[in-house]
Amino acid sequence: MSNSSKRLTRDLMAARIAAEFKDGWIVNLGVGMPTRCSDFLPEDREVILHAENGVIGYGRNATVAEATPYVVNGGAQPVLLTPVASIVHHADAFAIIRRGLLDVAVLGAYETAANGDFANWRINGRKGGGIGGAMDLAVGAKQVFLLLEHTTRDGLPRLLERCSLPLTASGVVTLVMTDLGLFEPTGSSFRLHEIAPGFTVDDVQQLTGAPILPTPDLREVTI
Amino acid sequence: MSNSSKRLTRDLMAARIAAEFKDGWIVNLGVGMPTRCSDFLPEDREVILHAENGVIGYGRNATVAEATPYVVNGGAQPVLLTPVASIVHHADAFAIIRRGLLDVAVLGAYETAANGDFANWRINGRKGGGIGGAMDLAVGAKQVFLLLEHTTRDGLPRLLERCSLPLTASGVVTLVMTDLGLFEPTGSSFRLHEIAPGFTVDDVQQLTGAPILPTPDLREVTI
Amino acid sequence: MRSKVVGSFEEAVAGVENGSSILVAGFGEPGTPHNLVEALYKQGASHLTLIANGAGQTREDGVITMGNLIEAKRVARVILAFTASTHPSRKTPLEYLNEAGEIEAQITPQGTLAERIRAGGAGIPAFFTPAGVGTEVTKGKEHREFGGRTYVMEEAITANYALIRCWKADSFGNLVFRRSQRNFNPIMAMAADCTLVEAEEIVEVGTLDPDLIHTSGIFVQRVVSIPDAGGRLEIPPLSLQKTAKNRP
Amino acid sequence: MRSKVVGSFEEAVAGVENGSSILVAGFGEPGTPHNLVEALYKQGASHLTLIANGAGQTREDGVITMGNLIEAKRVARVILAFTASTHPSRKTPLEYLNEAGEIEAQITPQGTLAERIRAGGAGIPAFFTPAGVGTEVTKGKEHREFGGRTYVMEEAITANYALIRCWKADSFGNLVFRRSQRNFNPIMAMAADCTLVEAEEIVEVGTLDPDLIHTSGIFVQRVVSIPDAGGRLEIPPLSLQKTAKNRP
Repeated sequence: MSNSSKRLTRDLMAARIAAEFKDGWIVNLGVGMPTRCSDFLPEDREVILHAENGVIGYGRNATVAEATPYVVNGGAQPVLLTPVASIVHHADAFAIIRRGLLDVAVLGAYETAANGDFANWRINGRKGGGIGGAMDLAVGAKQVFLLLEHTTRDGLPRLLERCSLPLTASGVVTLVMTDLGLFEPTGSSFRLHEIAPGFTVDDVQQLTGAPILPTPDLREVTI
Repeated sequence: MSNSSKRLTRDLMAARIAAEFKDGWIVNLGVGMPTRCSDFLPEDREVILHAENGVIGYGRNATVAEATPYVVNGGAQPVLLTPVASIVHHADAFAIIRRGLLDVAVLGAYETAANGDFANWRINGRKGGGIGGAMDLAVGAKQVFLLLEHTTRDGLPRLLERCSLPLTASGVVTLVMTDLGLFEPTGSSFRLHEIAPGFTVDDVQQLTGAPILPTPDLREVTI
Repeated sequence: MRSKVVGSFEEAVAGVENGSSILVAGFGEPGTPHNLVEALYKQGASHLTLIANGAGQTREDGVITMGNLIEAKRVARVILAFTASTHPSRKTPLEYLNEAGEIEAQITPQGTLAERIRAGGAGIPAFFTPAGVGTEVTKGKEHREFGGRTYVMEEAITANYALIRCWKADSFGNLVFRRSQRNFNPIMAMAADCTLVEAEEIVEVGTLDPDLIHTSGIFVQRVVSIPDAGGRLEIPPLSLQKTAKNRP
Repeated sequence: MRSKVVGSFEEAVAGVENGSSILVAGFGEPGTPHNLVEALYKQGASHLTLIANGAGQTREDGVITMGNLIEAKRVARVILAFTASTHPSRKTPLEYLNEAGEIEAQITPQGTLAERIRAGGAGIPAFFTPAGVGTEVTKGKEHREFGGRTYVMEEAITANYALIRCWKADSFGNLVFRRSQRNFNPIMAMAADCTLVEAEEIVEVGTLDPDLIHTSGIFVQRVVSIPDAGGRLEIPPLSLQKTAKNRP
């Protein structure tokens, strides 16, 4: 790692994944890092944000001055509504998810694997956990994008050949954004599409628990 | 039958069954004769009328001057709303029914039997029929009251030991109002509580396909 | 925001292919998409499956109904709560074709029909209900006890299209229904791949209160304004003429 | 019309017995019935079953939560989408009791939770969903294929009580929710035998537009007005303080 190597910020990661949203998409942003994406929606595209609590068509995070206690996103954070907004109850919010209307769910994760599995609800050895809407989203959305740090606090890899934690869903992950780059699980490896500035493929491989395959047109992560 | 014997009018039948509604009851009125009951609700009691199309808290039938094409009952007839009215969609209207919130469903019928069975959706030999909400109402409501003419156009009895037509539901009928009186199925017979003025128990028995047991305090139908 | 508003009923039903399944909302007059049904009749698609509360009647006042589609033998299959008229004397085209074996008519309790559509729209493939247990309509279906009571398993209904009528729509497809116009409309809009809406009034996006919207625009593909409706009914409501009482 | 309005939160929760099952609405701050939860805490009933999205946290601003009920060992069982905090470092009373085997904690995907409650309110005893298939939360449950896809059977949830918070109520119990206040409230109101409501404002019967009512009064047993709320939140919204950004 060169001196200029610095892991991507959370805002950069959120902005980069938000740049993947296509015009007309209906998107759910999970608790944690993913909800940041609503501040980085591509301005040339119409993206409808859906939240588990039934808010359809919300926009960016609210400032303290703008916030009302009546409008929150799936992470219970105050957000603003867009002009197309509508509200449904919790059962209908998940009806939308299971029916397959979401183009993508962006979720946080503890771990993900080259086979498209991911785990984000329970840590080994711990009793209980937090599933939230993740299991419904993971099987309902057309695609699942993950936003997670590349390694744990102890420096262990979160991108693995096989998950070690109890799964949230199997084989559903289509894109993974970490603070080291943009990855696509291929079954046996992670294809590396974009890399954090200052890092080499070898740097990334050493911090990853599965084979990394750089694409021929590998480039630096840019927004 | 004496000279003064005359079968009860439909309005009288509806009014008599409506007099059974208790204060606070939630009531569904079926297509046909039952919807007439909304014009004869007891004034000293609060009765909430529920319709299959999701109108909760409607009142009497609308006059031509009052009618709007936006408010109809379960028989698709224009009605008025009461001040407590609310609207739900069709699935929620039947959620209310299956959940057991209705105190009574008043239904029309082709036939009913001493064992509490009734039939109101298909005539023998005919392909197809009209179930409407009857099967849901019959198993969901706490009680089922029937409103029907005592005999067919050909003079055959509609109150029988066993139904001959395909059933709508088994063993659910608690009260039967015909143009000859007010009956309660007991399992093997119909207990006759009230009789149309001018008719004798023998008159009624002759027009009935199951044993008639008059109650000791048998009286004339009055409102 | 791309508008979902199209210019005519013809345009709204363009592309409906032979063999399509179509949910048609309405209960009595309110919420019945007469204009879309008429456009579908003119459009010509056949071998249709129609899912509705009832589809038997034809009318004498010039209004085209599902009964006309059936009469013209454009319908291969129906799923309804009423497959015959309540009075045996008034036979519908559906009954004649059903007796002749020229149409497949599935009858289902109305609440089961509504819940099957709601399940379809909710990504629930099957559920259990007590309605119809012990009757011939649930014969051959799977039964099961829960809490000592017997229920029958019923499967979800989804369809290629839903024909919807609403009071107000915005150009994103958010819909508001008035009173008993609501009936099957919201659940059918959810259960179709392509939801077509005739609206009595189309308003600007942002003018409908999000709390008042009954159907989110994410369920809606095309919206068409009913000419000269402007919040009123353009078709004389038959049920109203027939049944409203002449009282002093 | 008999009014369902009672004079105090204490009166609203009167009669809740030991062993009761209680649905508690809310998602984050909006629609959370803080006042009824506090009244329940003071009321004293124990061996409760709580069904909610999450019930772990206790707060430092004096607001009583389900976490306090759990900490006081008044809860025998919970059904939740979150049984542990997202950060292992911030352990909740629920987690300690769960680890000690002193509480039964059933975790369920949030959409399955919502649908189980909706099914309970709709008289549907069980349904099939794809959520959680292939994970440990559906182990031992019945699986079945529909259309080539595997689903798991989940059973309905009903409860003795639901604790609800709304924006406006009339004295018949018709309720209107504001924005994301809606969340679990309408479905929980339908799934309980006795639905208790705290309302930011109580209005005259007949003043709420029937088309705008989100929960019909036939689902509601008791309504209590939140003093000094008058359409505003009487409790400082924690999530708002914590998360709203300070932007220019």
